[in-house]
Amino acid sequence: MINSQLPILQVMVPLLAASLCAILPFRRLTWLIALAASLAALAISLNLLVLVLNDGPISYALGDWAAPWGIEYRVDALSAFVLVLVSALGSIIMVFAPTSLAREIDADRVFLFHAMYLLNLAGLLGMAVTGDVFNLFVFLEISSLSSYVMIGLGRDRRALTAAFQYLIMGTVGATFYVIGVGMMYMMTGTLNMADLGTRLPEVAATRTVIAAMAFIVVGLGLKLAIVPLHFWLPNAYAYAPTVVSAFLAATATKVALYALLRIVFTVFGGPAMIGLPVDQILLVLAIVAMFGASAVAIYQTDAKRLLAYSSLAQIGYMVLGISFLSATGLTATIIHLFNHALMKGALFLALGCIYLRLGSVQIEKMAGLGRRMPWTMGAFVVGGLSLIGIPLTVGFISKWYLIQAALERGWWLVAALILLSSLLAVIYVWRVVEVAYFQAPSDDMLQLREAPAVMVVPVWVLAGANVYFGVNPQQTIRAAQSAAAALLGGGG
Amino acid sequence: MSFPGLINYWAVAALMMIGFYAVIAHGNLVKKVIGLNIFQAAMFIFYISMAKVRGGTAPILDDDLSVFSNPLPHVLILTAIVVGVATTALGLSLIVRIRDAYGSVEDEEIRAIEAASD
Amino acid sequence: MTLLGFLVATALFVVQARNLFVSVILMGLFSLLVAGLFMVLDAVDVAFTEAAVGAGISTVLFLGTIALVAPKERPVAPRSRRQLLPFLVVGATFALLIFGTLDMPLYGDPNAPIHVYVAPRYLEQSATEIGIPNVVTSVLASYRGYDTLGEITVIFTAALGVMMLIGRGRKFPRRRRETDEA
Amino acid sequence: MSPETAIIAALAVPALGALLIGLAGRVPNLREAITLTTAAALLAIVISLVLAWFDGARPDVTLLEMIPGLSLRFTAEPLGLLFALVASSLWIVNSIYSIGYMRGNAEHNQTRYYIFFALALTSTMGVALAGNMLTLFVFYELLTLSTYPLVAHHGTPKAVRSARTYMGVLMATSIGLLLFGMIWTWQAAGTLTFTPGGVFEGKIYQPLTGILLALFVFGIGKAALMPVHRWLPAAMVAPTPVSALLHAVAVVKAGVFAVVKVIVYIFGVEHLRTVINFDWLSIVAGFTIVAASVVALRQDNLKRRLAYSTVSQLSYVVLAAAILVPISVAGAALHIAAHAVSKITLFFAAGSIYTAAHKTEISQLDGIGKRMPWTMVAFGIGALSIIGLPPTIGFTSKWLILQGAFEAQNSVAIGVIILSTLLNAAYFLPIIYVAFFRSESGEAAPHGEAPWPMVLALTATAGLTVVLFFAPGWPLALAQELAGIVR
Amino acid sequence: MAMNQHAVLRVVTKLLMPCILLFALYVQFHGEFGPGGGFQAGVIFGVGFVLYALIFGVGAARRVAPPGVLRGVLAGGVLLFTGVGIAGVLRGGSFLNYSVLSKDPLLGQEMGILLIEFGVGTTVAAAVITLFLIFAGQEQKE
Repeated sequence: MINSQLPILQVMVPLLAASLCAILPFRRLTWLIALAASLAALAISLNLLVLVLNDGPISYALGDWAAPWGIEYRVDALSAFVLVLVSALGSIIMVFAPTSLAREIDADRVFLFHAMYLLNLAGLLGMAVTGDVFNLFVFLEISSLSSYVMIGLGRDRRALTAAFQYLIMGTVGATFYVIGVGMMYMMTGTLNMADLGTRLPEVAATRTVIAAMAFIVVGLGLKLAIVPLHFWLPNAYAYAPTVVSAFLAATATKVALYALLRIVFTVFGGPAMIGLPVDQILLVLAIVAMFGASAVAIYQTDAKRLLAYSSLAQIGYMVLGISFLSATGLTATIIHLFNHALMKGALFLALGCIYLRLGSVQIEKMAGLGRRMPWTMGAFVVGGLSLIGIPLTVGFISKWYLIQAALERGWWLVAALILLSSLLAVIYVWRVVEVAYFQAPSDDMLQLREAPAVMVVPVWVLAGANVYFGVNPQQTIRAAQSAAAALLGGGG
Repeated sequence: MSFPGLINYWAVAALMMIGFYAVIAHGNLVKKVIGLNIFQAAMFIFYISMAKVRGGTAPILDDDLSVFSNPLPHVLILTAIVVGVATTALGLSLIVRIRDAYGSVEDEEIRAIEAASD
Repeated sequence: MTLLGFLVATALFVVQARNLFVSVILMGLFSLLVAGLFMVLDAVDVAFTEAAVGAGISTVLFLGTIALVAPKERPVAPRSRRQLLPFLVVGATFALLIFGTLDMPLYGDPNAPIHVYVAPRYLEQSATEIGIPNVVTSVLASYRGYDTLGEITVIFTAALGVMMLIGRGRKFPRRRRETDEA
Repeated sequence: MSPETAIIAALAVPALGALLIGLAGRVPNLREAITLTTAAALLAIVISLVLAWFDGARPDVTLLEMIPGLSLRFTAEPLGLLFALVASSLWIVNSIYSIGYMRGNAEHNQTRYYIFFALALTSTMGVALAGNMLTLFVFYELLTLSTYPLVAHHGTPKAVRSARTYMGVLMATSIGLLLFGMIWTWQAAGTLTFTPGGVFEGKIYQPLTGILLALFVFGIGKAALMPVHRWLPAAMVAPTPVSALLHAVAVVKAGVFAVVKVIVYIFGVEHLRTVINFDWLSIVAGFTIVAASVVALRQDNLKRRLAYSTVSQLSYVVLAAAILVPISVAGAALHIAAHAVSKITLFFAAGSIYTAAHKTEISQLDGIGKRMPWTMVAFGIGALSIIGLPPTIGFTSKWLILQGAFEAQNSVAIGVIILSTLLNAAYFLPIIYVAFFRSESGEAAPHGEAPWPMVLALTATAGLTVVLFFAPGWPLALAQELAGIVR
Repeated sequence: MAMNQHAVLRVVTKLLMPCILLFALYVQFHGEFGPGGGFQAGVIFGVGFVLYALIFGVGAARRVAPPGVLRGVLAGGVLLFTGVGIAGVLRGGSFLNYSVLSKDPLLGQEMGILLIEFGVGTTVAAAVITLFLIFAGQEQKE
């Protein structure tokens, strides 16, 4: 019986835990609750993934109202994959959180922070599991509102403006999304994704549906920070508490991407159906992101901002994968979605350790850190190598598939551009490495110690995952391939 | 033929754009949130207009009536209104904090302060 | 539909008013007008909510905020480049919206897809399935009850968020003075 | 030990060594003992592998599947064994030398140095024993990464800058071109396994082969074909033992090794013979040989002169492979070994001079032969070998290449080899001349030979250079086996 | 807030409060038949409290509803809602299936709706009060 209830538990467990955390003003206790809830969510999602891979998609009718009338939860390979990703990172980061938060957030707010974190988690999981376009909006807002708050908690006052900017952009994006949903609903009378997928083709050629698609793509693009819509991201990531940066970078954009994939492929049946050159637009935007953002990243003096811009570039890779409109391309996107979460998770958490000890993440202040905090910097290097795409790390696998997808389409130039842009990653990663390892530390750094084990271990779990899934990526690839197949196969 | 029946959608579109313009062009943060509210309100109207059935009444069942407006958009918009006000509340509290931190709620002034302190 | 025209006019005033206080009060009026419009459009529940929320809570919140921050808006700097981009973005969005409306079912058309698919079941079956006359409530609370759960979660999130950001006992020093002198 | 285990051990032993070195970092004597033991163990393993191969064993180890259809796969074949043999035997000598050098110069961060040295050897073994292109690429990149800290070792702005060039060029070429070529190959041929005779038979449009080959040849930046040779002189900021083993043996040989490997096992010599527009590779290689020699002629810094000499000599291997006849391919393989032993001798000598006399420029070397006779005699032997004169192994390999060039009637190759031999003589003989026949300039502080481990090491390699001429043994046998495969 | 000195206002408020709260309850439980429901009721209830705060001062209001209690009520609504959902699960249905709450599906539906609407009302009222107290509380600091 419990198996059949898994989809709803996936969201309800963190939600209930969040309510509990709000009531109980105790730091350790709420942390335990949050950790337990995240781990439970992870267990549930793993279970779901296994079920889905073995037996096909799971559908769960909320309130037992059948699909187009009630809200449906639908778990297929792709959503299960995203669920696992989100809850796994959520758990790891939660292990890491207490020490880092102690430094970055007022102690009497921490229990509320745990509640927020869980709400965000619930929102993201809800987005990934739902089969209803409007329900997706509701959960999108849950996760957005909580992330605005969490960003706003950053120590630097710029965190406030960053959060506000994100709030404005995020709300505009969500509203665009709802407008698009309204137009789709208008033409079909239904809000269920699968149902839309079957009913939209009849009205595909109408201008309303074209506009709907445009609004939805732009709206989710804002959340996803596709390049011309990215302005909120660098500041938000740079000034948020590190735990939040890590969590958002690793999960929030990924779920937005998931939503985009879901809508574009499951609901619209692929961009081609509409007859808009969406793929070509995405291609151009992706390439601009890959190069522009990487180039900007090179000139950052703050390591967190550097990573934020790098995220933009990496999002470019994912979008690029979509624009190939092929199974391999989508596989590449999904693989990179997973892999990038691992990389950025590890990198941001490593910065969290550094911030804890150093009180700053300015690159110039990190001179000689390689000797003072060997484990942390070691993990940073592993994450950085993965970002570059060195073999034996996950980044290599992503790149491999991406290039293969480009070559399959015969787009030699694009393939070459992918490689070129990853060279930019070499530059910005190496700036940090050089400073940390080959510059003499300043005197006040001599007392620095390695971060405590509760932080270093999660960092290394992620760094290790970068290597593990880079050496042994079959599971990822298999899951991604079946997810891509499900997307292209329509309803999935 | 079809045009008269679309005019109100166009008015909604115009309304949306007034709000949207305020969001992106005005430098005052409070004004941005106001703009956001107008933008969203217009989106509400869009949904509610599509729910209307000519000659229908409110979707509260009654034996005397047979034509009702579509209840589903109403429900959606109820949710959306609530989400909207939640966003507004958060946005405003951020503004209060920004005012504390910078002494201004004007985009450009904040930028100037930022540039000066770097 | 004069109401709509009136709305547009009010919205323009709201946006143009330099005095934020005026803006906010007009905003309340705007919300009331919207609520009125919803009444006309048979959406009584929504009208009720909009009146309570838009004209009530939002207005109070806005007033609370502008009491704390400057009540006047600085004039928008007449720099042409800054003005051009918003116009372009808004213009493009507007064009897309209008483009999108062209194939829409006509206003009030009872044969529009939304009136013939999914929704009729609510109207026809809710009496026997749920047993309460207000279909909006039955959809809200039962058929799509899950959305409502999400909705109160949103409120919950927002309330907690406001508590975290500006609740009592926050230890953030008032940095305004420093920066003013610096 | 079964040959399969031996392959795994060849990878694992140096990696384990690195770990132990790290743990023993506090106790220098123990640390060095571990280094030496590891090196000896590695050599023993490689020798057992070679013996097994001659006995007919054809080990093939598949570790894990990285991408469906593509695994980390290791095999033993003549070329790889030859490379592994050279690298592992020279590692022992080099370790002895390192101990003298690092202690003699009181270098900092010695533990890091030994760790990454051992890691570099792991990577080298991975390259040598790779069973497919992916595996080769993986270890090729690891080699870049593990040698980077060695190049940047001093941490001075100059060292960091040079290391940046090093990293930049090698990464840019390998990611930008090699990876591209590799994925293209995978796309076209559906396999990256090293197969005698190549994988492309009838699978690719002919003119594209040339482009693809260019991607590989220039993508393998470690082969230092012009214009991607710049990293090599830059890498000379590293401590001399690093230059000696890595930038005369492991890294650059990994480069040319990979080129030969690609030509033989991916494209297939026979297949390339049918490609019409293939001459460019000989021309580029020939140009590199001559141009680098000319540049070498003008360097006053000894290590830089040696570096450009290396650039030039590497292209011999590429040129030899590009001649596309079995005997020249054998020459290419043998030249890898020949150049390794001779160039390491030269670098050892340069390091000795630096340690004993703190001299780095050729113009300072007047009369140094009298103070450091062992060193300079060894230098002379190394130089003879590079020039290609008997009785050194350099003569043997050059002879094979030349023979191949005549067989193929490749006039470009013949001309280049003759011209460059003259140039080689022109840039080495003066050094020997001033060292022995000029009298010392006055102000130099008196000094003697370098520390004994260094002298021991350079004598050993110089001796090896000569011994191999008389008894080429395994290297020649393996090279001939390779020629047999090519045919 | 100087209004707490006005005797008239105080008395009127005291008289008005029950009416407002009663109206809120009416809206709360009448939602099935006419417009209204938990959300609107919550807002009205909250507004009633806001009136109280305006007249008797934010300090007094905060004593009636300290943050800890408010948080409890906020979360309580969500918990009630999810609790009803889970009750459905425990009785063999899906999440939020009210029909299984009682032997008679119709009765079950009504019970379920009543309960969740109450949950909505609770959270909303608490949220309105929270927001007001916090925003008004800011003013006092200035």
